Amino acid sequence: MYSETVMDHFNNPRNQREIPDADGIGEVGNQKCGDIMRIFLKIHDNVIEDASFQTFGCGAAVASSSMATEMIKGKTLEEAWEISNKAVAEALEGLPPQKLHCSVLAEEAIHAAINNYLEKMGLEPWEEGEGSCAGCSGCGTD
Amino acid sequence: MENKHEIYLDNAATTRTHPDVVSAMLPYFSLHFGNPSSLYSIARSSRTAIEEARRKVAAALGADEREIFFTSGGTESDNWAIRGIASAHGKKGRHIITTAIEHHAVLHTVEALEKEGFEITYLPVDEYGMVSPESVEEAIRPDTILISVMLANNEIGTIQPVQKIGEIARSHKIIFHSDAVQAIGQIPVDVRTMNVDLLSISAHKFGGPKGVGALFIRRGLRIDPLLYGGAQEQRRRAGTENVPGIVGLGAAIERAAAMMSEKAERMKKLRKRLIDGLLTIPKSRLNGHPTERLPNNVNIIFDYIEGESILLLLDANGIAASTGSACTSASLDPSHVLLACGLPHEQAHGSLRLTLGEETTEADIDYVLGVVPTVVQRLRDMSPLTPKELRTR
Amino acid sequence: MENKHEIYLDNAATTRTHPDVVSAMLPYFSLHFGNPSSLYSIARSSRTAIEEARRKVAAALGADEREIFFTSGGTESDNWAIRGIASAHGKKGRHIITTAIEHHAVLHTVEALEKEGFEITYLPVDEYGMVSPESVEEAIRPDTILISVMLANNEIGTIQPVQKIGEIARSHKIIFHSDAVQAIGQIPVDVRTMNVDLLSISAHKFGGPKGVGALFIRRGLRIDPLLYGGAQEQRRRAGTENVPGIVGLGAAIERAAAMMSEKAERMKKLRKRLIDGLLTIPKSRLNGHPTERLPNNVNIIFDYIEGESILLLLDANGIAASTGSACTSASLDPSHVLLACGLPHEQAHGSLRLTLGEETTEADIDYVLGVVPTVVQRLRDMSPLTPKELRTR
Ligand SMILES: Cc1ncc(COP(=O)(O)O)c(C=O)c1O
Ligand SMILES: Cc1ncc(COP(=O)(O)O)c(C=O)c1O
Ligand code: FES
Ligand code: FES
Repeated sequence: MYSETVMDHFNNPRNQREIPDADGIGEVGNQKCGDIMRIFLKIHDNVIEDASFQTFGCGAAVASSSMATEMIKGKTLEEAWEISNKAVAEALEGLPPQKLHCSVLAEEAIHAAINNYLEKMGLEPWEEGEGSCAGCSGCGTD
Repeated sequence: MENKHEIYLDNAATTRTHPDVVSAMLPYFSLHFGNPSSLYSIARSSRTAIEEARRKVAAALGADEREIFFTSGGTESDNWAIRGIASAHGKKGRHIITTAIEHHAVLHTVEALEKEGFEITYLPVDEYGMVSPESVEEAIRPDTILISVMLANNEIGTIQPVQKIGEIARSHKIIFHSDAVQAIGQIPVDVRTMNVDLLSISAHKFGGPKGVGALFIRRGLRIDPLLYGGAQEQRRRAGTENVPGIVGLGAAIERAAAMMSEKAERMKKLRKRLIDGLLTIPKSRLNGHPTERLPNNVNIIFDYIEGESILLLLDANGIAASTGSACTSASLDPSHVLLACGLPHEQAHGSLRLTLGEETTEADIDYVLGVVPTVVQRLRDMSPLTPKELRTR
Repeated sequence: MENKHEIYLDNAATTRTHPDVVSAMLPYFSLHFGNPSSLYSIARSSRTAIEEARRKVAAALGADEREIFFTSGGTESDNWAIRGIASAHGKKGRHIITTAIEHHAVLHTVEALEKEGFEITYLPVDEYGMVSPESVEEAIRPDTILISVMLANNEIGTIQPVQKIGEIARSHKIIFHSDAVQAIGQIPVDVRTMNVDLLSISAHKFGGPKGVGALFIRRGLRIDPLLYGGAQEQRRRAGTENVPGIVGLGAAIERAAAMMSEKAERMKKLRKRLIDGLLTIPKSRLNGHPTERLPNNVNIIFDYIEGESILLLLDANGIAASTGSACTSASLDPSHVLLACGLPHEQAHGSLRLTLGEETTEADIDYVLGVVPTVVQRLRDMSPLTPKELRTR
């Protein structure tokens, strides 16, 4: 059901640790599917120097966090903000439809971590664009 | 890509069709292939084979042959029992009593009836997943037409006090259905002592083939068909009979009944070894009832970690297990059974179900006991929920 | 007690499961036995096998894979198509159009809906069992939600003008179902050119196993489930998948499609030889359409004699045949199909159906042509209806 890339990131997660002196920490969760994702960022001069995660969740959630942290390292905050769940899912060579929202969780966690950093710096948090949950089967179903 | 070290501990999802059962089925594909409804002699073998299988199923359930109706599996049996009674007795009343922990084949069927104007009472369960007969009695109303309570739960293995519930149903003259899909071959099932009017079974849960099951319907009970068409099965269930499948069901239930008590003893020993070993992991708990449970069922929660990721890591180690029921593993919903037992959402996602089978050995159990702690630790190290003292890094 | 001289001419009732099909199924009983819904790798083979079978069925019907849903047979497919549409679209209208010559799986389902307040129009047929597209158009009302017309009849083999009926249904935006159970492997079936929204098939009619079938559901069509429960089949048809059966369906339909045109040519030659030979018997007539008929179907009335007694005498001579459809041979009703074609009651009891199969040889036909006249004469000599000039004593 999962691609080889998903399984690789699940079995050998990248950046799976805590950054004790993180500049931004984002935690998002979805009670319904019982997943919680926490992203840590080390930021210097608007650039993400280091990123890591902790995840309580399914295979897709773990792989999405692993891939997402890889993708944002070295990016500016603006570039990282623009990384969509679609891009994460594509980098993972696809996710099963009912697991797409696990990558949404990664996108949301990155946004939360960036906003946490902005708030710490006394800046306005950035606004979420179109609800990422749209098109995800995760929230709606019973 | 099948693993060299393969330990199958998901016998509640499905079982290997036993090779003896397959041998019994084989002649009915290409040799005795006649349509059992046909008149000519080459169809006689199919007809005889079906009736022989019906006798075997009846014998295993303590029923009369004329009370056994073959279906395409547990799901059809459950759907038929509930919808057939709702349709035949809907004029008398529109209230149905069931429990919060039934299989989806029951729950989604009564939900569909709810949309058609039926009222459903979902009985709660205690922390062990047990329904109290008193709660059944209290839920009964003048317009109650059906009570449906499963004999044993597929996720946590809890065995319900079905005999008492049956007595209550009988004393109120209410029709009583029980989903016994998980119980066959594991615990004794007798439709008379259970006081049931309808009972569902499915062959692939006890060494038979997938796609065939049966519904016991007490003689004289009025029920509408679910499948309309030809005159098969005493005109109650249409469709050309799945002759090889029915033969397989007969062979499997006969086999399962013969070896049941010996097997149950062996399962209980292995189960104890497995549960005792797993509970040495800190922050782990057994779901379901400690004693009133299926001999082959183990269901454990490990705090702070999620079910699917345990499964994937176990699979990488050659262990096939499950979280919740297989039928819902494609969906993301937490287990409705664990929620009903009072577990919070995160935990209702996190249980590990290991269901033993006749091929399970002590060595298998020991191997599993070697693998699980490592897997649990690895996931706990990854989880944001794990407290410091349980982390290795 | 199977006869040494065995000629099976009842392929419309059921066919021998082809040994190649059985071989394809075998690994899925005891080796790749995993529950397709499970996550672990040993279940992957079951899952892959099902999807492979789905591709084969889709290819044979000119459909998309996501439009194929596996069922327990033709009866379930028919019941699901009709009841699922009635339930999902019943608010829009409660009128259904079908024909007088449908299989009981359709007729008894709409009769059950009639009791629930639906109105059914049963279209008549001409003497050849043919429905006219004009009559379909005339029957359409503002509250018509479904038209169900079979592709080919199981008793007399008449092939309906389904493509035209589909165009009419489409132009009125009415859902169109066709029971193609008898057509697969005999005539080309393409869901797009037929303009159908729903199409039923059953594996055992074309060399596959009993107890498995499929329903084609056009993408985007709203339909309620018939079986509620687990999340299988895109949440539309619950129940652990009959993996070996589904694999058998896939193998059989691929085989049937590959050999169809060659087989049909051969069948037509044998059919002509058989019909020509039988019609030399005085007071005999062909039922069904002379040309628009299934290549393997022969259905003949011999005046003055009764169906079951022909069958018994043929059986004594090693010939397996049928009168009407096998599913009703347990019942005593005259054929509703022959009645609809305008035959009087006595005759609607008296037809002989011979349906050829891929194993039928010219020698078989010649043997049958040797036996039938004797059998007919014997029964005519016994019958009080037979006029003097046709008696030998
Ligand atoms: C308790 C229970 N009821 C019903 C079913 C449905 O049986 P089947 O999948 O054979 O239709 C199952 C298993 O899936 C079950 O465990
Ligand atoms: C035209 C037609 N429809 C439906 C069916 C029912 O199929 P099954 O017996 O496989 O359920 C049959 C055969 O019995 C048939 O000939
Ligand atoms: S994040 Fe909920 S299932 Fe993956
Ligand atoms: S749960 Fe919200 S994105 Fe899926």
